[in-house]
Amino acid sequence: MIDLLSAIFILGGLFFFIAGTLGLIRLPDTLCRLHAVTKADNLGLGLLVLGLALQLGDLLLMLKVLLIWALVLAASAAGSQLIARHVLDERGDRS
Amino acid sequence: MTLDALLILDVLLAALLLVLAIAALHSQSLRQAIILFIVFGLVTALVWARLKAPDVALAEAAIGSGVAGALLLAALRDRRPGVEAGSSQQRPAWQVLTVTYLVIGLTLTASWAFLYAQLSADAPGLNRLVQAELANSGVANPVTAVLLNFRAYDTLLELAVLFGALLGVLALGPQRPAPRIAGPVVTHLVAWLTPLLIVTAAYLLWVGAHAPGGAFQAGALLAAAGIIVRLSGNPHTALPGGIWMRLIAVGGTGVFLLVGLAAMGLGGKLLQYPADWAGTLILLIEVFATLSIAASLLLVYLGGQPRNWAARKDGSHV
Amino acid sequence: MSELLSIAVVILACNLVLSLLAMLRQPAASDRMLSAQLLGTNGVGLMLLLALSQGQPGLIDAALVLALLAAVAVIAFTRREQDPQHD
Amino acid sequence: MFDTSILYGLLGIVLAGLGLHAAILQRDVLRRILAINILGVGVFLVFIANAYKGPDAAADAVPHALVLTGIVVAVAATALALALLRALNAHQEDADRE
Amino acid sequence: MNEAMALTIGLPLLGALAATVWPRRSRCIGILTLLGSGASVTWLFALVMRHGEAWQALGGWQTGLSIALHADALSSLMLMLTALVALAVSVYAIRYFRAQPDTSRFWPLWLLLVAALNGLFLSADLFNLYVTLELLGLSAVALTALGGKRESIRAALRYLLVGLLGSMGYLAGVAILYAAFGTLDMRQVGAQIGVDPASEMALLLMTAGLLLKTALFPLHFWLPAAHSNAPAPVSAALSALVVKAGFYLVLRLWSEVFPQAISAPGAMLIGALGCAAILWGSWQALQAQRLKLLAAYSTVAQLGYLFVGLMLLQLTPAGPQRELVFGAVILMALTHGFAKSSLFLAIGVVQQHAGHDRIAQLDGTAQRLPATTFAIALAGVALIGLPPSGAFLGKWQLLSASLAHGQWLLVLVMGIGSLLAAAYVFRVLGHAFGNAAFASRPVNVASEEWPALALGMFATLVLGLGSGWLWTFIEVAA
Repeated sequence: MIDLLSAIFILGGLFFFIAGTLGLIRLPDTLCRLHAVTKADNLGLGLLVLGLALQLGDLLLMLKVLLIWALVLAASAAGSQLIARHVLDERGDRS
Repeated sequence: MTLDALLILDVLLAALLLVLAIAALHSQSLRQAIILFIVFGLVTALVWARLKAPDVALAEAAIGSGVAGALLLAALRDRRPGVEAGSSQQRPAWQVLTVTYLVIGLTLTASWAFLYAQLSADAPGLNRLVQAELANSGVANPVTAVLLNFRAYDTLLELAVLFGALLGVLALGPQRPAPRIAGPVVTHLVAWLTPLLIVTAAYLLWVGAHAPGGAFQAGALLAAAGIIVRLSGNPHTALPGGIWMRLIAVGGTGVFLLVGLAAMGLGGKLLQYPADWAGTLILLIEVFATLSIAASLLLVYLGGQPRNWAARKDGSHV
Repeated sequence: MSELLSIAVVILACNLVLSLLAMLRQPAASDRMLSAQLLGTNGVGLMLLLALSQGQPGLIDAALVLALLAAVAVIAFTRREQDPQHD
Repeated sequence: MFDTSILYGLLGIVLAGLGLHAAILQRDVLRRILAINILGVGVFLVFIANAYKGPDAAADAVPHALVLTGIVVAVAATALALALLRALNAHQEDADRE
Repeated sequence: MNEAMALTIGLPLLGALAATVWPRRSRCIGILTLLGSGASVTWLFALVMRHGEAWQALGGWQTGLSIALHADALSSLMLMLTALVALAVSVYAIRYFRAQPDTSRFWPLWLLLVAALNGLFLSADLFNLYVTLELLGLSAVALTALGGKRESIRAALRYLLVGLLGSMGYLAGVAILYAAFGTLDMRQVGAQIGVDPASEMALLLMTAGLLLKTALFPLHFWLPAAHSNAPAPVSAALSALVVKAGFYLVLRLWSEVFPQAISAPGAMLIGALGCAAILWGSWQALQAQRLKLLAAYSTVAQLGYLFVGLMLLQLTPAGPQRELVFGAVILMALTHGFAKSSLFLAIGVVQQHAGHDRIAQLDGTAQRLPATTFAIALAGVALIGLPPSGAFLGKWQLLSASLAHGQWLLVLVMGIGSLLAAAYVFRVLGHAFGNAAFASRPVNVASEEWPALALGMFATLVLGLGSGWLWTFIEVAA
């Protein structure tokens, strides 16, 4: 049962990872890409982490893995803000 | 993990490393080269993980995108357009061709030699000895045992190398000016990231005795904490001034050497810890080494001598 | 389960290659930063998968360090743009 | 697993070759520094690939320790090189100003 | 024996740390620790003389697992050279770096350099040697950059990058050796070396890397700039000791680790490069406009003799004849160490008093700086290889060995090299003794001048007259 659940999570995670990469390749505009890609990636990592955490069987390790996800979330939230500002600055410079 | 999947993973990682190396070495813009080099470090960490070298993977992860990346980006910031201009001219074709052929020849013969070493010579390596003596080393992680006990002298000199680089950087002049104060996003990020980095560093230092981790990884994380504080525009990096800073910088090598000499004074060889004390002494050395490594990497990042480096106890300058 | 992990490792590694190719195609600096961030997340995921599939819990710490330093790298990358030191 | 050791060992040698090639031919100092670092990673890879003894056996810990030492040394050397480069640029600017 | 080895490395390292913590006492700390490590070198020397070569496994673990230290005739002679040259250079440096912050910058790095040299001469572990090489390289680079001028920083940067390439080549060789033989201990590796691809490739990579660091022609391109732009005491140490460390390691590896793997053509190639170095270096020295550049090119040439000696050593089968050649090579290396450090220190004195080191404008130096001019003359005698210098006996042995092997070309090259050396030395002395346009009082600054003089004396008189004893020592300690 746990195996099935974690398999679903892991596969779901992979799906979002790939979606994020495709978004990076296909989406036309930087800000658009920023939005979609970070969302997809964080979701992907989140599902992956959940799937893996179920397999660990050790509470401490589970917490650590969840902490990793939280870290990546926070970092990418801040990162995308910074990048977005950077993009806007660049546009401002040009106009 | 199934073998086929492993093989595909190996091929993918190898291709990634090659593409990244070529792209980093030959990309048009220097900035892109540095970003690619940092990504190269990330993939290298994955390769170390794949090859069951978790200690090395940790170190690579800690140094690659942390200190080394920050150092390179800071170096990029130092340069102004125009400096590169003189170096953009092409080398004559004969030079390029000669070097290329020589390097290809060298690579091929080295590959041949490596294949021979791997297939025919079939050396067992030293791992058998390490495992046999691991119980007497004072720690349970074999890599830490090699680094701080069996081949501790290497590590002592390695700390001396870092110290030498630090002295060299300090002798080159004053440090870089601090960046301007950052906006709220960076400030917040730094505010919660710094304690996390410090806690993780302490954890890695402690865990190094029986699992992957250790002084260098911990020191690199601490240095990263100092670097982001600095990047956020804060002129202080939590380094003390004057003699305390100097003591921290030399502490790792100093304590290591003194422990080694003291062990010799007690009748053993250089760096021969008394058996019962090995674990404790290794931890002591590692604590000081962590602080030294962190301080050295941070000072090196600052790019020169801080104003209060040579200060006396009362704060006056020499 | 181990088959699934193996497949997941391979897929994520493929994804890493794709993201890298996407990154190399991007002309703008901000896009490259974005791709680098993406690669970082990808790397963290791959490191975690390797930790499980090879049975090396120590690699979870490596993933933790990667995640922490991805945040450090974000700061190091972006600070430069806002802050041309020489003026 | 011998195949794995050989694959990564050869990869290391090729990386070292790429690094060496660029370290000799590149004109820009920063790029040379990158090249030497890649050369270093190549050499380290030879050590670690040799240490790998298959998916089920423990890897040889000695090369791991050697590579850790090597990484610290490489970082120290890179830092010194970058600091020298900065000092050189500063001198260049002074010269330009005059 | 344990203690002597440990203190030889530990004292200067400890001194470097202490000099960093207490920068205002750095000079005092520096001199004291160098005296201390000199004493322990003497102790070690005496022990080797009495008991022969010694091995020590650090940490008390079995060989292979731990790092081994090793002292024999070759290493204790190199240690002695380092100790004596370091003391003389230090005395000179007291005045040269008397202003802050130069003092507190120089001493820690200088002590670190000495620690690295001592560590390198004592190490018997192939990877540990890499670490000592890097320690040596980084401290040497940092000292070179102390010149502070743009040229010295540019030279230091180039020196660093070249040095890194060299040590990476060396490390790559170590990697292949470990893959093939599963150990890093020199003796254990040496016992397994054979005529196989791994041994030969490792030999090639390690030798090439070290030759780059030792600046054998045509890999010498970085040396003149680095050695001529460093501060005078640093130049002395670089030319006398640091390049010698690379040569020492090649000599050690060739004669103890790789003798099975070295082929005659390989040895001939090294000899040919040595010959080219002698001719090219001497010629460039003759062309040089500045004294320091002359001295730096002369180093390139003198290194050539050492590699010619290495080739002869390889061609000579084991026996008393080989011992003679071995002694000659060491004697040449020691003599050059003393002579070149003397020359660089003397040039430093000239430069400080004349404000420049342009050879054409040195007229009258002999009147103003008689002792220094005498030091230059003494060093010159040793560089040319005139009796009674140690180089004379060394060259004599090399010449007779070349004749024994029927290598007439070598005799010719060494003859031309000596003539060119005589030409560049007398060119300098000719200017120095020339009449000055304005008369000036002789200057005598004892602490500045006597280090160069003492080193020059050592090169010409002590090594020349005591050389018989040297061969006995090598025989006893082997």
